[in-house]
Amino acid sequence: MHENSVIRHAGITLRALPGMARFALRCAPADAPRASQALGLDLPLAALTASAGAGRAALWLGPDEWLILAEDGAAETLPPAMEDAFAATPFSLVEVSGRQLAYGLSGPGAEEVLAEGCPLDLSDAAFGPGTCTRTLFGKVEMVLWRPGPEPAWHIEVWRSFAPHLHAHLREALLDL
Amino acid sequence: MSAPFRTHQGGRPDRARTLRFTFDGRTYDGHPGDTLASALLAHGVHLTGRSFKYHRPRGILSAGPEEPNALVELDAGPGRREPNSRATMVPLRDGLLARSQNRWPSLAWDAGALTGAAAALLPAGFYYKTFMGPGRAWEKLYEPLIRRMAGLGRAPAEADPDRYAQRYAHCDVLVVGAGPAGLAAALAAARGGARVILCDEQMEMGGSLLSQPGTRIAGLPGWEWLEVALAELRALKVRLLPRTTAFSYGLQNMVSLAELPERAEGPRERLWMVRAARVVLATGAIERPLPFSGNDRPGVMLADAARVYALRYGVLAGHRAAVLAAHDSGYEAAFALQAAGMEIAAILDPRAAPPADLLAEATGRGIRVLAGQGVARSLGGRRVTGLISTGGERIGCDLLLMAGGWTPSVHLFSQARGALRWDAARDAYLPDTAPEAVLCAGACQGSYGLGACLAEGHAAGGGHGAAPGAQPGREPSGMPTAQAVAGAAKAPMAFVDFQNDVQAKDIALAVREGFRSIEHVKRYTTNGMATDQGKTSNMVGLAIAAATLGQEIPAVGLTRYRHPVTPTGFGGLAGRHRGDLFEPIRRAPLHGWAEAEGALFEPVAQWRRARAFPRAGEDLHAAVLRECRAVRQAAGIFDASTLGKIEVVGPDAAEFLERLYVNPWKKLAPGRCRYGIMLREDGFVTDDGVVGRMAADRFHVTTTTGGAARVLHMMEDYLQTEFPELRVWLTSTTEQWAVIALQGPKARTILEPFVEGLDISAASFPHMSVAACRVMGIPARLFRVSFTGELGFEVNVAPDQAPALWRALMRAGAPHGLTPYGTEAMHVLRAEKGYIIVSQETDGTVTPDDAGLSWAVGKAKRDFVGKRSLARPEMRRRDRPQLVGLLPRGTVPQEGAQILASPGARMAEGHVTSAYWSPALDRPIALGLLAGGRERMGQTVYATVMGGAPIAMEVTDPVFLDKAGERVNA
Amino acid sequence: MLLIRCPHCGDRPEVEFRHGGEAHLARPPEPAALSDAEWAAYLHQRRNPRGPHAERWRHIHGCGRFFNAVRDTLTDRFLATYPTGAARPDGTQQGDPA
Amino acid sequence: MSMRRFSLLSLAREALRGHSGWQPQWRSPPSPAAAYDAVIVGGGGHGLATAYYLAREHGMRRIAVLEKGWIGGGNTGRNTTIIRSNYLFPESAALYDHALKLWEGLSRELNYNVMFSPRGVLMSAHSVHDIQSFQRHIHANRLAGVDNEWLTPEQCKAFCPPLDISPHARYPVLGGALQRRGGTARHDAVAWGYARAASALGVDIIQNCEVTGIRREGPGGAVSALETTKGLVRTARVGVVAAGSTSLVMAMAGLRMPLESYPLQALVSEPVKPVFPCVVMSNTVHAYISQSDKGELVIGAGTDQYTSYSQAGSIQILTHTLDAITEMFPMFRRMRMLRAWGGIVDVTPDRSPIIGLTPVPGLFVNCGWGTGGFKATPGSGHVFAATIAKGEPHPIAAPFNLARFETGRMIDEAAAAAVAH
Repeated sequence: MHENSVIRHAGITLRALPGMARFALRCAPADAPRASQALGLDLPLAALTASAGAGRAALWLGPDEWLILAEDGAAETLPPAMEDAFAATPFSLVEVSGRQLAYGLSGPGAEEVLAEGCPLDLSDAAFGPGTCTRTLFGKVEMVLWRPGPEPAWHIEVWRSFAPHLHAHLREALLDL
Repeated sequence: MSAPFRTHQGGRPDRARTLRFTFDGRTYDGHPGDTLASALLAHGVHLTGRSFKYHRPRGILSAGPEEPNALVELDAGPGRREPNSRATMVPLRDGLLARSQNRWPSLAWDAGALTGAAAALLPAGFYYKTFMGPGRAWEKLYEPLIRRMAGLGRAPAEADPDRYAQRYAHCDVLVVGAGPAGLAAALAAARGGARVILCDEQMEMGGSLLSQPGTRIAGLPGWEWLEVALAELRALKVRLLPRTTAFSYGLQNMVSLAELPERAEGPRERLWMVRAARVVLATGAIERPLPFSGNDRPGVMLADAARVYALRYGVLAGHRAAVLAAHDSGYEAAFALQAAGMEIAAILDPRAAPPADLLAEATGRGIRVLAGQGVARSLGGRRVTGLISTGGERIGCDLLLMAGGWTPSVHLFSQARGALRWDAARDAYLPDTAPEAVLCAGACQGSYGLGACLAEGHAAGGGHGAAPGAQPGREPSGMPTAQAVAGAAKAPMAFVDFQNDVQAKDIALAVREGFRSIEHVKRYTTNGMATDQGKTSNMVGLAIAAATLGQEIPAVGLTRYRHPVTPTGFGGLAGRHRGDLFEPIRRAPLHGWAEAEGALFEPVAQWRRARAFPRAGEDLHAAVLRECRAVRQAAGIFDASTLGKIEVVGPDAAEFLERLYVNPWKKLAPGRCRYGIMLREDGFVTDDGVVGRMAADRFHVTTTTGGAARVLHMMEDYLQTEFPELRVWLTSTTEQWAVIALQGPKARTILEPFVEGLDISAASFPHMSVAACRVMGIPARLFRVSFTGELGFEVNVAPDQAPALWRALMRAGAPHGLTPYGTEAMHVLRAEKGYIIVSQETDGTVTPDDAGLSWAVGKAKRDFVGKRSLARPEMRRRDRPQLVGLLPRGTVPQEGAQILASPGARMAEGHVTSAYWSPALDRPIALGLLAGGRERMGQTVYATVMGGAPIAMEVTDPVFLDKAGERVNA
Repeated sequence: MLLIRCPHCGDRPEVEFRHGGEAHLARPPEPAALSDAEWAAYLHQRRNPRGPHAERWRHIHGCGRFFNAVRDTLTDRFLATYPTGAARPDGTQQGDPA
Repeated sequence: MSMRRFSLLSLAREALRGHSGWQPQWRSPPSPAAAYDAVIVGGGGHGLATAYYLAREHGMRRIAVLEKGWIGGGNTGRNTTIIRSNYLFPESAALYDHALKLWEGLSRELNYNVMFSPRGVLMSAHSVHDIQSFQRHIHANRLAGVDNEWLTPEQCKAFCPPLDISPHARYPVLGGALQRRGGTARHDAVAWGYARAASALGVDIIQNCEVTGIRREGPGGAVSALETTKGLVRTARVGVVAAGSTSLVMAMAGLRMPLESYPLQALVSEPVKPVFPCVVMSNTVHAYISQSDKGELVIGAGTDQYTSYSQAGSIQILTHTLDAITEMFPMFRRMRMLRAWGGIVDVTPDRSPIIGLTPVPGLFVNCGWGTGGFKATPGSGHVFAATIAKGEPHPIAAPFNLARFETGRMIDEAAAAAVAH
């Protein structure tokens, strides 16, 4: 079901995003700059912010936790690069490419669909471009990321919860 | 032909369009903008229901949500039957089908009315004083009878096909109530740039303006100003929510609204959960009835309601009205009704000296005023025909209106834990201080004039822009309710709570019987506990209780307001969470294949796991026997993906695991695994699983399927709050790895050709090893572990790759007899080896030693979670239940059967935790927990049987098969 | 539904959090040294006050971090939230003006 | 004070004179006497029952019940009135079945119709784990002489027609454990019935009288008096039955308890004609439901996740409860919630009550009933009265001692229903 299902209604599109390489990076905040070197973009240190560039993104999920999204090939290249960057400094890099899937929700008013299950204030003032967080949609945990100023949302969800989340988003969208 | 009681013109309903509806089988017509109540009144229909206890005939009392009487059943087709709908709040729609409730055989002729005749025998609380026997008479005879008489509508009987939605919302200002005060507040706030939500329970915004066409605001006629205001609000992007009731005020301004959307076909209800920085309550006030004999007859209404039906709906509720005006608003209603074409028989004003200006206007209008007189009793049967005044005068009328004063709606304010203060001048409780950011405006804080409402709303909304002005109204006055209820406690059939048939004398009886707290009075009489929740009965009841107690009203106090403000649909509160969306159904990556194979599934926590793969003609038992034999004799393939997995990474990973698990870890070499056991701090087993050391600073920890989230949470708890100094991090990898288990003597033969970069021979890849490698070209982590006692491997690969690998292994394994097996076979195979399953062999009261797992406990370890508790006296008792094997003679005992020392014993000495037919031993086997079990090997004990003779069982070692472990080390 | 101020993420609705029971019950470094009574007190006895109560929360569906809070258990008003391991802020003791 | 007997006859006689002859059902002295032989702190069902049995079975005369608010205003008036005794461990089964036997004769004993209605309590199983757990309960219950039987899904549907047993439900009903002797009762009537009977035996019931201090001037720090908002009360024997407030009262005697107080919410629907004949409890789906004699569906929710003494409700508890109810009973989606409220329940680490002595001589405690206290009311009062009167635990109460948390002899009823493997 997940391949390339696309749903459009009331000017809003819900679609499954293609596969990508994902890593859970955990390390002391002080050591985070080391990762930026291997990653090729600055690891965000400010809470709830994401940085993106060159087809990659790093999402701050906690004071010592980041979700790295990268092109497929990174699954092989990034771990060794990180090993070198951190050298003797302790850190934890765990590939989670298969753990979760991603959906895109875009179009004016898309946050109204998210408001069906997400308890956060998703207005520009409260959830501006570059904001990301782990939160809930109904009974399912998700990572929500708003890359840019346009009303477009990137949603990460663990694989086995994806059908439920998608069905819930879909029903909310069609009833907008 | 327009309805007989419709005024020639005027009112909000769109007279150009006609809607047809049926009530109790008769068809009527109405217009868009009507409610079911207004449309019925347009046809002179007052009798709409029967009361709860005495089944007295009841008519429409009000024009709003406070309606206690006109509760009808709506039927919109299969699964769409709805009981107890307030006709006053049901927007008329074409084809609407409504029926009266709580009457047999018909509304006009209800057998239930016989209880009315015995009313003298049935005061408040009569059911506590009788029905106490003989024998089980209560539940066999009296209770069924009472249950049939009680209840109002019929519960829906079929599953509801409609959809329900929910929405979180955030705003700067939430305004509750879109009357003049609320509209002014929303305008002021929105003009100030605030994000505003405005909701109102009526189908149209405007509140009291809808029944005041003649007023002028900011130089415009009332209704015109209303249109202009709503247009400006839309332009300022205010979210307007008509047909939406604010029913619950939670902490920190989390206010819940129930919306009944104008339905083309979307959801029937939507629950809004609004977090507002500030809340403005503009919820208006509700008129009070007055207690006199027969004040419940159809045709007796609240005075303002009749005025609203005339001016808002263009419907005269009768031809000739008498008005009992203890409050000035009664006069205003009379004057308005007369202007609309209704004859006013008289105004009875219990005040000795009514206000001079009102007397003058009444006289000017040719309306008789009987000052200093009330109503002794009403006349008529299923419709009022007249009254006898307290002065003894008979007055004929077909409409008797009560104006007992006003109760500001402070329900939401008190839910916000706002304090209320008694205002003697207003004869009402008004909002005082509140811990939340909430302001009140208009009638809900005792300001009834239009000018005051607009001004207070404007201020509460922040005062931005010009305040809409209106000419100030006269200052209303009325007889305090405490005085107006005097003598009511002696009058028969003088009702306080119309729906629950609570009479004034019932309240006096309650106080006399020692129920002196107002909360006791409410519970003993059920006053205020009907579907209208005391909106018209609380204050009158309180006044009578206070009078009987000889106290002032404020000294007696109010009962506590409970949510919801008005009854709220289960469907909206449940929202989307129904059917598959009730809760996530989690499916592992190989679920599709198993489903295609016709597997039987069982729910395990939120997962679905394949329980068995029955072939044609096989039942579960037959399939399990075949699957077990295949694993023992050839090889089985099993999906273990749902097991929890946690990557523990960091220089202190081993130290951290040493503290969390009973086992030692520091000396475990990379490439080796160990079966780990985790306790709670109270010493009891809470989870277990194989832990593989991938590297010096990296462990692949597995947990039970049900325990995955719990174990990760417990680890984060200890790591963050007790051992912050440890440099180690945790990452859930439960769904990063699909797990294909290959178990059986042919397992290596089948797997070896697929493995690259690793020698998995017995010598170089012994039992309890782990290594990274490639399988069929796929990066994998290969474990040599066994939960069956056979030579076993678990291949961990990325979920997307698992189906292809599984099918390849199936093809390669076919010649060797490779057979897929499910959780049921897994249970049997592991039981044959005496391996425990946490939450089946353990139940939160079992220690490692009880489960025969002391060998796993690191003896040299100074401490681990739960260790101190294991030293407590209770944990060292010799007669603690211990894991044993059991060989039942004859049939397989039930899991959960109690174990007895002798067939006739009454005290259990343990219970059977697992029981199966063992294909390997070709006999029933069981595991159980038995007091001092390890010292009772060879004894015969007995398993209880439901309704049968206990089954004899011999106590044995829990390992039934290959005790030396040759097969697993092959 | 409470609004809880996570030290890292700011104000978030209660559904994202998991309550962690009474705070400042540090696990004894040497459990073996405690008597059964002392160990039972650590495991099971709780102040359970009506008024300011120091408790643990975890922003489990958020940043994942544990933190402490002082909440008045009669009004459910939060007086303070502060990182795990930090001392209870003054002015939030039992009996202090809430 | 002689107790005017309640009966159809007395009702009829009073009907002739407009019910003017009824006397207060219990005496409410405005303030407590200076001293009593025993004082019960807490005027809920358990407290009033304790006082009644102290007077009736142990011949004590000078007894007082001190209630800080109005009697029956706490959890007694806020629960979902479910009564059953099919608990797992023999100690629990003995305690709750002792109560159930007392329920069966209570209306006649108190001459007050408490409307005990043994309509059957059906616990629904939704997984293999549930089946194992319930069957273990049934085997253990039968051994302890407690009725409990296994039903197939079809038998469950026959016993409770509104139940949805379709195999396509998110959590299909795989069967159920039925205790026919279980059922419901009218909670207010239990408090008032015991109050009336105790008052008739001379017990002083003092409302709006809150205990603010416990004096321990007796030998060995024994209890000697209670400070209250209505003056000092001398006594050497105090029984604390204060439910959610127990920790606060025991702290006055310098004791810290293994208790945490949580809000527990419940709700009722609008009243409808009879449609729900029994009680259904589903631990997996978190749905607890029956129908009152007035026709309201009475629905229990779970506790809040944080400790609190505020009885404010929270919307997400209600939405979670009602999505479970409408999942198991889809036809109720068009019913409406009429009233929702909360009580404060005191929960112990092993979810079993504490009945017995405390380290303070003369101070006895009966608490920790958590979410399931109403069903035990008569039994709890009966064994606690014996414990107070004799100064040593009644045999049925003995296992539920305070010391068990030190020895580790827990009676963990909740653990047995732990989550699936």
